[in-house]
Amino acid sequence: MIDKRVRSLADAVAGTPDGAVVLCAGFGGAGLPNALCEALIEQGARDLTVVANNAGTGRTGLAALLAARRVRRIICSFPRSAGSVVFEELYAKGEIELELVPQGIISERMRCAAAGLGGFYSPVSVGTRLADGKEHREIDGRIHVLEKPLKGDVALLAADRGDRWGNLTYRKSARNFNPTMAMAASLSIAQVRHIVELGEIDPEMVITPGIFVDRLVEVPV
Amino acid sequence: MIDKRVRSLADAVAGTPDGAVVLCAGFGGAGLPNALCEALIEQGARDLTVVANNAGTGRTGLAALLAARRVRRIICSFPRSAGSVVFEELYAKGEIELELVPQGIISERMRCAAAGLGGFYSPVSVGTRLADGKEHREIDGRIHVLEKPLKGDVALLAADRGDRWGNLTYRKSARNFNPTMAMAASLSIAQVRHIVELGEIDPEMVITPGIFVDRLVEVPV
Amino acid sequence: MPLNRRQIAWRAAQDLADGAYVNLGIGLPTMVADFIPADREIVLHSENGILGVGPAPGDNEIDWDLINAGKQPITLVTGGSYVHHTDSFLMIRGGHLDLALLGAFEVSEAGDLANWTTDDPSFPPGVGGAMDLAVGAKEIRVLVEHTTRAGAPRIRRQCELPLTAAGVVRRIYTDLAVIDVTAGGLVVREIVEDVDFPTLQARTEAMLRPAPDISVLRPPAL
Amino acid sequence: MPLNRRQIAWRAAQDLADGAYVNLGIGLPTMVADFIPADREIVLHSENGILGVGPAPGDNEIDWDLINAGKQPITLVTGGSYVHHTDSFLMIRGGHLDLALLGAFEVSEAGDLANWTTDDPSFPPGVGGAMDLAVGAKEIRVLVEHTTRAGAPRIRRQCELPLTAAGVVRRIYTDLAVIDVTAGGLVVREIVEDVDFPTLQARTEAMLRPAPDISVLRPPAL
Repeated sequence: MIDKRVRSLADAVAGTPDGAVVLCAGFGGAGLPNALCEALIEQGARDLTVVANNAGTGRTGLAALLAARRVRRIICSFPRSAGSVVFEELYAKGEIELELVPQGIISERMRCAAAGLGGFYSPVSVGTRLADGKEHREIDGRIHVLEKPLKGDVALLAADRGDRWGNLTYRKSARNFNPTMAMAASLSIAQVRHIVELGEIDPEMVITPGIFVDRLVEVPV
Repeated sequence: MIDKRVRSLADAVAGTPDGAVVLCAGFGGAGLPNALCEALIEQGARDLTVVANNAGTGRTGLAALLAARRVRRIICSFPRSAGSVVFEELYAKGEIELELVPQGIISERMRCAAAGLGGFYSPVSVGTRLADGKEHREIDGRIHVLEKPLKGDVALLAADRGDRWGNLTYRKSARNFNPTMAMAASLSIAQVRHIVELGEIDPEMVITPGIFVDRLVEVPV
Repeated sequence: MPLNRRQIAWRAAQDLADGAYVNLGIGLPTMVADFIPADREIVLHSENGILGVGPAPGDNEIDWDLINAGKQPITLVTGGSYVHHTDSFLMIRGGHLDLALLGAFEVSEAGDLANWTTDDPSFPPGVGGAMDLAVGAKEIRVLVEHTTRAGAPRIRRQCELPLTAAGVVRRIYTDLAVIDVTAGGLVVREIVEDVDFPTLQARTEAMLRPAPDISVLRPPAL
Repeated sequence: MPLNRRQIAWRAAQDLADGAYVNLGIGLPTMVADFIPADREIVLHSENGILGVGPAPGDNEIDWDLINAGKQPITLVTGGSYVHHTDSFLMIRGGHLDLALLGAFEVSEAGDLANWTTDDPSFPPGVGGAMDLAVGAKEIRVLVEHTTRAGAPRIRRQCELPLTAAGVVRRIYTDLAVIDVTAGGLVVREIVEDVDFPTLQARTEAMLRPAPDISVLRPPAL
């Protein structure tokens, strides 16, 4: 019997090792696994590398994890936003490393890892500082840079509905990075608003099939 | 006003040039754009390269297009199946070229084109005859081959429901190659069982967003 | 009189073709959504995974699961749909969008675009989707104030700031003019009523040339 | 007595772990679905875009939009889902499947697999998803008759036929034995009742070694 439901947030994030690469879903305020981020503080893993689009806002969720000094390095496209105060403080003091990656390349690199590929050639960032140090190659008359797969040890996800097999759905733009990050980590953990019976989700509407999900915990927010 | 509906199969395939690369969706008997393939015979384009998983069965659809001698070359993974008589005859007589590509690589190469990328490294086919002539490269201790994007001039699709914006849904395993091929061609044409009003398809259930579709025609089969 | 920001957005909106798929960048370009001519069906794309961005919701209709790239609540139009982020950028990078309207710090006469970092060391840089959009959309147009608050020109011979992409901008909408980037240099298509060409040139580092059919840019009061 | 094909499939099914995600290749492996032990929940993947393949439908329930990789009508189990083809192969290639059970023409003592072409010039070759599966699933096991109809061994020192992938097979289920591919060569885990080890070796080109705990393979009548 397949049952990926766990009873608590602590069970959900249990075993996250120090030094882990943590994929943290969400865009703006939508689809953020805030409860899981906060559970990770309690769990205690340190020296993390976080991959996320933004670098947290306010003092909750990812920002709380940053404030607890558990994150050595963040790979993201747009660290600043209204309320990214924790990140900005740490950055100004040189207490967090930032790797800036064009937004579409972050997700394409994660998909590349998810798909078992070794890398891809992309025209994005050619001629800019963000292409420095990357292998360049002309293909069909256009310059490309080689981008490498980006795999997570852990993915933290936020979904709307989920069942015991780990099938997930999202609401509206809260889908964002969740499906790709679910595929791209060794251990994918979802907080879901509603755990439903197996079969309640229409097979045509499953956005993340359970094969990509390892644990889910109900967090009705 | 966006209205991608056309009145007839002839209007749907109009303008397909000689020598076009035609992506032809379907797997086995599901999701096959048979009516569009047959309309292409009437339309008259010759010297086509067809990309498809199989090479047609019986005497209808893609097999009819082959029988009409409109296809110079077929790129596929599994040309033989029960009833692939037309292809087998042409192949035995040397009257059709076959480029055999591993099944997942066909669709990944089309996605690569759809995503605006220049190519990708894949471990599939390494050490086999199908890797002959491909660039090899070791990445993280594993040998990969470089695969190139595969773009269509035209895609022929079969969907279940569609609206005037070109949003499409599929039924069950008839989804197969349709969403990827829709993204990977300059001109994507769908035969759909039911044309519905804009808004009838739940936005969460749209599988192929209309941006990828250029024309659709109702074919209630 | 120079255009206000709403008027710049209005001017850019007038050029949108019926049926076009368009991405609006954060800031000034986002305002273009408010001025789309009523006779045209334009599909607005938001990088976080929305095709068919609609107007801002009423106060009672706000749904924080439905936001745009600027993280503001929006609505979805009839016919709109959701995709995941990687598919959203497949649309962007794969040439599926007809147009992206972007903001800029600087634009060069060659169409180089600088819009992602001012290199201020106290300020973490943020690139977002700018580089993906700049190389991926079929056409790039920029909305920008003609000069900085300090009066420095934003339309330059060469960009001083780090590039987002080279040679991609085709048209520039400013508070003073509409300018095309052509193989022969910058061509002024429209200029606001009370600014003459020498004045416009004086506020522009790059060399400008008037189009043979240059016209007056007269926005409505907005 | 050698196992019949249903018995080979039965034997392979006994090793499936509860909760495993498994792809069944065309032909003999497809039959494994009929023998999954009732106490285990196994999720069967079909390359055309199905996760959760169920049993064959009744005659009145056939839906030609729902077929497996072998193009036969199937059903979907509760909890199953559909994906498009590229995502289906992302699952395959990205190591998301625990196991693929494949057919073979030949397997070598190094675990090389040949299952896509016999090089018969009158016969167009077909690779399907074999190469993707062979390098992508976490583990590859093969179901194969021990010898060809003409009596030639299919388990070889080296494959004569063109390879599908090198060094990927970990276990071989035949009508005569269960054989593991190990760093130290081929190890026979189980052998059918009325065949002795020298006889098995005589029908195998590669060198075999009995496992210290070699046991008798006794399938039910099927």
